[in-house]
Amino acid sequence: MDFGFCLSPSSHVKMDSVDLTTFNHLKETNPDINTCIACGSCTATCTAGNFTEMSFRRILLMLQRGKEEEAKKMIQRCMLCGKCTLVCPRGINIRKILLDITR
Amino acid sequence: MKENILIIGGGAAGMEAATQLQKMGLTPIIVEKSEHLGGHIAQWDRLFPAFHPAKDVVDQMLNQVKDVKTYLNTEVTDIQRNSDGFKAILSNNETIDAKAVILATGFDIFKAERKQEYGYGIYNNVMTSVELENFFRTGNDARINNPKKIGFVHCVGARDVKVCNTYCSKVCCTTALKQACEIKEVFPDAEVYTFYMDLRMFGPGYEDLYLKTQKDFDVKCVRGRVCEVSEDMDGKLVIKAEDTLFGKPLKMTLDVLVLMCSMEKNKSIDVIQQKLGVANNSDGFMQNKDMYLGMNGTAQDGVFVAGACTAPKSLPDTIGEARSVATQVFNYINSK
Amino acid sequence: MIIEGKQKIWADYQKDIPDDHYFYVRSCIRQAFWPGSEVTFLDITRNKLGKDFYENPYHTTCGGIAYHSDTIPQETAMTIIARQFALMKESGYENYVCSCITSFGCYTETLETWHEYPELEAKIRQYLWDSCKKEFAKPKYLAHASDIIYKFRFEIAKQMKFPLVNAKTGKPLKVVEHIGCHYSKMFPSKGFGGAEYPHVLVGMIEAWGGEVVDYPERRQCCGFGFRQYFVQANRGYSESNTHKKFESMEPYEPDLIITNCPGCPYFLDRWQYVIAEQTGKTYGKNGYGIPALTYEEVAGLVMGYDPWDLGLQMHQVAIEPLLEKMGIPYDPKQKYQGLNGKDLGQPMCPSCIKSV
Amino acid sequence: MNSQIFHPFVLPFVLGMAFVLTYCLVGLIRVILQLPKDDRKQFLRSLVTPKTAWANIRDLFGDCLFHVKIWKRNPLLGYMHSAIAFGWFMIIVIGHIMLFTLKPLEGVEVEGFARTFTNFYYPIFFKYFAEETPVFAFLMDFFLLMIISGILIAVVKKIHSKIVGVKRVTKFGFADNMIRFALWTIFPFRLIAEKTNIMAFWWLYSIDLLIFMFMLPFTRYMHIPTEALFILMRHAGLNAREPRKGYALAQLYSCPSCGLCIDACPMSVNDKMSGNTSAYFMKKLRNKDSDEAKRIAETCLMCGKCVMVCPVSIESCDIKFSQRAAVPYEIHSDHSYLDVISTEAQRSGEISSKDKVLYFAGCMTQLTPKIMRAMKQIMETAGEEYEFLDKDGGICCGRPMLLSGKTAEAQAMIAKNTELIKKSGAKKLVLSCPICYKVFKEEYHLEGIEIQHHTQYINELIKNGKLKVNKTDVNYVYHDPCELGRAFGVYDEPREVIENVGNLLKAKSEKELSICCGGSLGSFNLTQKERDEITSNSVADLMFNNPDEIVTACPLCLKTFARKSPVPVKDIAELFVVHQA
Repeated sequence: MDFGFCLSPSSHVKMDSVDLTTFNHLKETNPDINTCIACGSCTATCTAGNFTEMSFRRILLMLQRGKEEEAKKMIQRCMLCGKCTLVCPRGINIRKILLDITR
Repeated sequence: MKENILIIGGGAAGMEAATQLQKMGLTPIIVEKSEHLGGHIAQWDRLFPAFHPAKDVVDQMLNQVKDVKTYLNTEVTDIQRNSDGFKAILSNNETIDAKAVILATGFDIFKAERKQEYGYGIYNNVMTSVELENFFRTGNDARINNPKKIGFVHCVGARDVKVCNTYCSKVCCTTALKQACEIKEVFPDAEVYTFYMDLRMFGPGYEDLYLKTQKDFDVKCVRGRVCEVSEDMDGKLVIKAEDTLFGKPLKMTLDVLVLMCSMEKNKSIDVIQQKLGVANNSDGFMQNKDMYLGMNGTAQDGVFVAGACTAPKSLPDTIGEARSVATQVFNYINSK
Repeated sequence: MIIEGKQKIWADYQKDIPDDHYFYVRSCIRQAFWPGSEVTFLDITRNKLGKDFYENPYHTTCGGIAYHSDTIPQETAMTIIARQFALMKESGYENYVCSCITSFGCYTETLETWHEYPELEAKIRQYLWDSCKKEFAKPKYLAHASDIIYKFRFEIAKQMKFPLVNAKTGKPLKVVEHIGCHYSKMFPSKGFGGAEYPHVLVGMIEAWGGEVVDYPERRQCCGFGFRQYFVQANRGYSESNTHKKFESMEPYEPDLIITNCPGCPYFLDRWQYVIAEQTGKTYGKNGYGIPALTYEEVAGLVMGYDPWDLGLQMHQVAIEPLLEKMGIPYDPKQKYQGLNGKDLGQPMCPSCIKSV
Repeated sequence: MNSQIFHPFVLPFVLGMAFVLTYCLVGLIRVILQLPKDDRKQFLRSLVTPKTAWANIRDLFGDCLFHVKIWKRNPLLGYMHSAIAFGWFMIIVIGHIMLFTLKPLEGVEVEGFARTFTNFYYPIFFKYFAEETPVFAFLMDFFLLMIISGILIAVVKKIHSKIVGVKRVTKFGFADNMIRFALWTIFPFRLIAEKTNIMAFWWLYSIDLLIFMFMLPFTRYMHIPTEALFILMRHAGLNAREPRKGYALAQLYSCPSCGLCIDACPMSVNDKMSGNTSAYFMKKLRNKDSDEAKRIAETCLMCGKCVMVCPVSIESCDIKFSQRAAVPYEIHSDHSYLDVISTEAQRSGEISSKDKVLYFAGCMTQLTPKIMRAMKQIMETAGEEYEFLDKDGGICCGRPMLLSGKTAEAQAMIAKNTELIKKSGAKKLVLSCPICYKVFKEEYHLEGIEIQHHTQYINELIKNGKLKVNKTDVNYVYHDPCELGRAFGVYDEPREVIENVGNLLKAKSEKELSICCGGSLGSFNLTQKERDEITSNSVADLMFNNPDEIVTACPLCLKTFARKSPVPVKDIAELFVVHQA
């Protein structure tokens, strides 16, 4: 029967069922990843971010919140220009991490 | 020159002030309501940021005050100002004449049950930071049974108008991360989450502690306040919060939830404080003269304050204030 | 779960309820949804407990639905409420008891607002005079009807014929309690037990022999949410909220849901049917749903009222399995016969959830 | 003297020789077959083209035998290599000449088939089989001693490499060490055998040769036969396309692991990082250690200095590129969002003069606004009509994407930038970033538009009097950015600009030997700490003559040096701001 509406998907991040394989793998090769303080410098300076919603900070979070597909979609915007790496106050090798995610 | 100085409270502030006053040739007298000296810090296992055993510090302080006249299990029941200074009546009916009074009454821990949504005292596995510290000290807590997921909630009873505490409790962030490391040391396979509002940790070595939690212990910091806690069929805790950096609500199951309870003013001194004419500030702590040069003074001549009775303070803050109050009292006595 | 912890909170959140002489106002939608409930309430309180309940035929809606749907301003809603209070005053009562949670919320909110802003109260007094030439007095006590049942729950228990116990196994029934959001979430001190661990329904369940189920999504709204339901495009949100609650309570296998709000039993009941149609899932045993009843209906059941007199046939979720569990006799043939013996007409048979 | 033309001790040598020749022949065919069709055609054609043929001959002698490039670097090292290679070559040649002029020993018939067959080993064991004429005997002994002198230097070098001006040498495994030992002993054995004629030494000599030749294909000495092929291919103008195929394979085997690139590499600031140098990259790739090869390829700064110093002229950066390009990616870029972008000028329709200068700051310059500000001032002072292409942030030039090996994915950016530049109608494009400069020069098709780095542009403006500057006595040192200097030889223009405003001091390493600042986008793996070490070393090199300020011409170098420099670091554009007349 068509009621004209249906169950809407939950907006909750269900941490119990988040698959962290990609993030954990990334963390092994890039231990610095954990020192991110979510300052957003990478996003602010991002060349692609000037035209799109690209944000490395969010990509990192997406990977930790089970939104891997969204992260992979966002990462396609990256131009690998390296500004993010240069501005990161924690010295995270962001460009390398971005490259690793796409592999 | 043997002048009595009454110190109410035998915690870190009281003990350190007594030590210094004694060295200055004055006669400090400590009145402590509990059965031991050392206050809250004596119940603590290790201190941030470098995991130094609290016992070391407390023992040193105890050793320094071993010759100081000390009343344990004793409260000041009445105090009067007279021409000579103060006359205090103790709960054991003794009377003390003192030239000056130092209020070093410290703080109380926020009663976690007041934040009903966290279910402290209702859900088995919700505990306070003090209880967790006790676990580190004794190794005993029935609630901690090889947990796989542990959560820490910051700002419980702090920065929260709903419980009338608008101030930041200063030490909880650092304590939470210290305890997060420690729980990872005990249970290396456990996942530890902290739910913070702002990570307010500043001081020498604090950032190193933060980096340690991130790099060595993989403590996951989520920015957002836990809004409700429930229990599922297995007695595990289901918590909800918003990951504000991600912009989405988040739900997860935890084995143990630790509430980082704030410091509140120690209210057991209210009557004596009133008799001395020392007011409270807007945070409910004692009002000192001013927060810069007059931090140890009060509006009342001869009444001094030191430590966490005026605001939430760390141990180094408290010791610093205790030393400065001794100088203030010494100058006060000399100027008489 | 540490029950002592909850008891401590329950003890902290108590309120005074007068013993007798109440001015009773009905709910707009409950009369339509569950016509047996208010009748039963009045019958129990008047005839079984011997209390004085007065109804004034001139009372109207409290304006709550319009207010919460943003179609009237607060001052209009307050003036309507002031008129109800005026009716109470004219009738010579000062204990105001409302049947509706939305109304209870509106009354509480209005009284608290007037308390904080007396000039607003004066303004409303003027509005009421201008519009109706009436003067009101604020009630001495404001209670929700469930507060009255809560207050007399042990008296009801004394007259109980069918406790909330499985008649075959002797085990207590597992009962989910669900309070209306506006009962105590806005003003925790105005509800028995406060907002986090409300006791008003829990007290009834415990007094009548049932076992309370505390499940993770207990605090969630039923999903009504006014605008979420009224706008068809938003109904998915309303349904999803209910769905979330059922998914959360399902593992506890509850026998019954007891509610104290007009909307909650309606949505907890009807959405079970919709969810079953859309997803094929039912939350009771053997293809049945979980009955979601009002507290009056439950009180009536335990006191031995005929289920069809209570209007339980108005529920989408079949009530029969619960009646059988409790050992309450019923005549299936009479289910769809009105009090006057006329056929009420039978609902269309749902394709998924069992209706008989 | 012996009276036979055959002795069993020649068998090991013959066996070894047969093996090595077969191996090389098969390898040669394989490499040529691996070449893409067009490349193969190009290669074969080059062999008969007079110009390339001449270059081939010149380099075959110059590089393979005389090691001209090593001589230039360090005469002793050059002598060591030539002594062994040329000496060995000469005793084989003289041996063959003697074969035709010898006076056979009594009773020895060396005719017909026997003569042909003995060609293989006869000159090698000459003294055993034949009497020498005095002149040849002297030449043979001379060259033999020359080889031995070379070996002696090699032995000393092994113990103390600084004697030949080498700080770090390649670390070898068991096989490489063993074949080296075999090589060192071949000639002493021959000498002893010739002088004493003790049979055991003839055997040792022959077996030593067998060992050497048998191990040759599996060790770095494979470079001896391969280098010839590589020289031919290089002159044919081929490009490495896959890391282990065709031209790249020829290069891999041509690398002698001499380690000259190790000292040259900016990463050789410590032992651990010196493992990332080209010598090891080639070795790992040769040994099919693909994980390590991949890691090194992605760690490399791509500064090109190893290519500059390589005595064999191996294009290791190109091979690293092909290695990077060979990594498979699961997710591919989607830059379709670039489609809608236009510049402010284009939106407002202000496309005016054809003579205007188009300035493209680039991503890195966006992070160094002082360069942008200086450039603006320069263009305004010079009265140039200009348009700022990426004033509100532009599109990356594509070079960083290319550096990751994603050639195809860089095209979207290149195409969009090309479109924007062409639409602007400008005839000159000025760039501040050498990274951009490289890709604009190499990958963009901007016919009719002159591409200049701002060093060239500023120098031009000063020369034609549009900019006036004051000369002061500030002592400057200039750092050559890799992608401007080594890549395009832009050495003089920046120096001329500096000489206009102050004194130009020399750095310890300059121009083509300039050391990468350490910030290069070429590297993906280096950590900040590792980069800092490289930077410190590079700064120390620049500080050699105690300059007052360091000047560079790359925003990335500027940012990188600023982290570690004890003196102010400026971009060349800023000099104008300071010294404007």
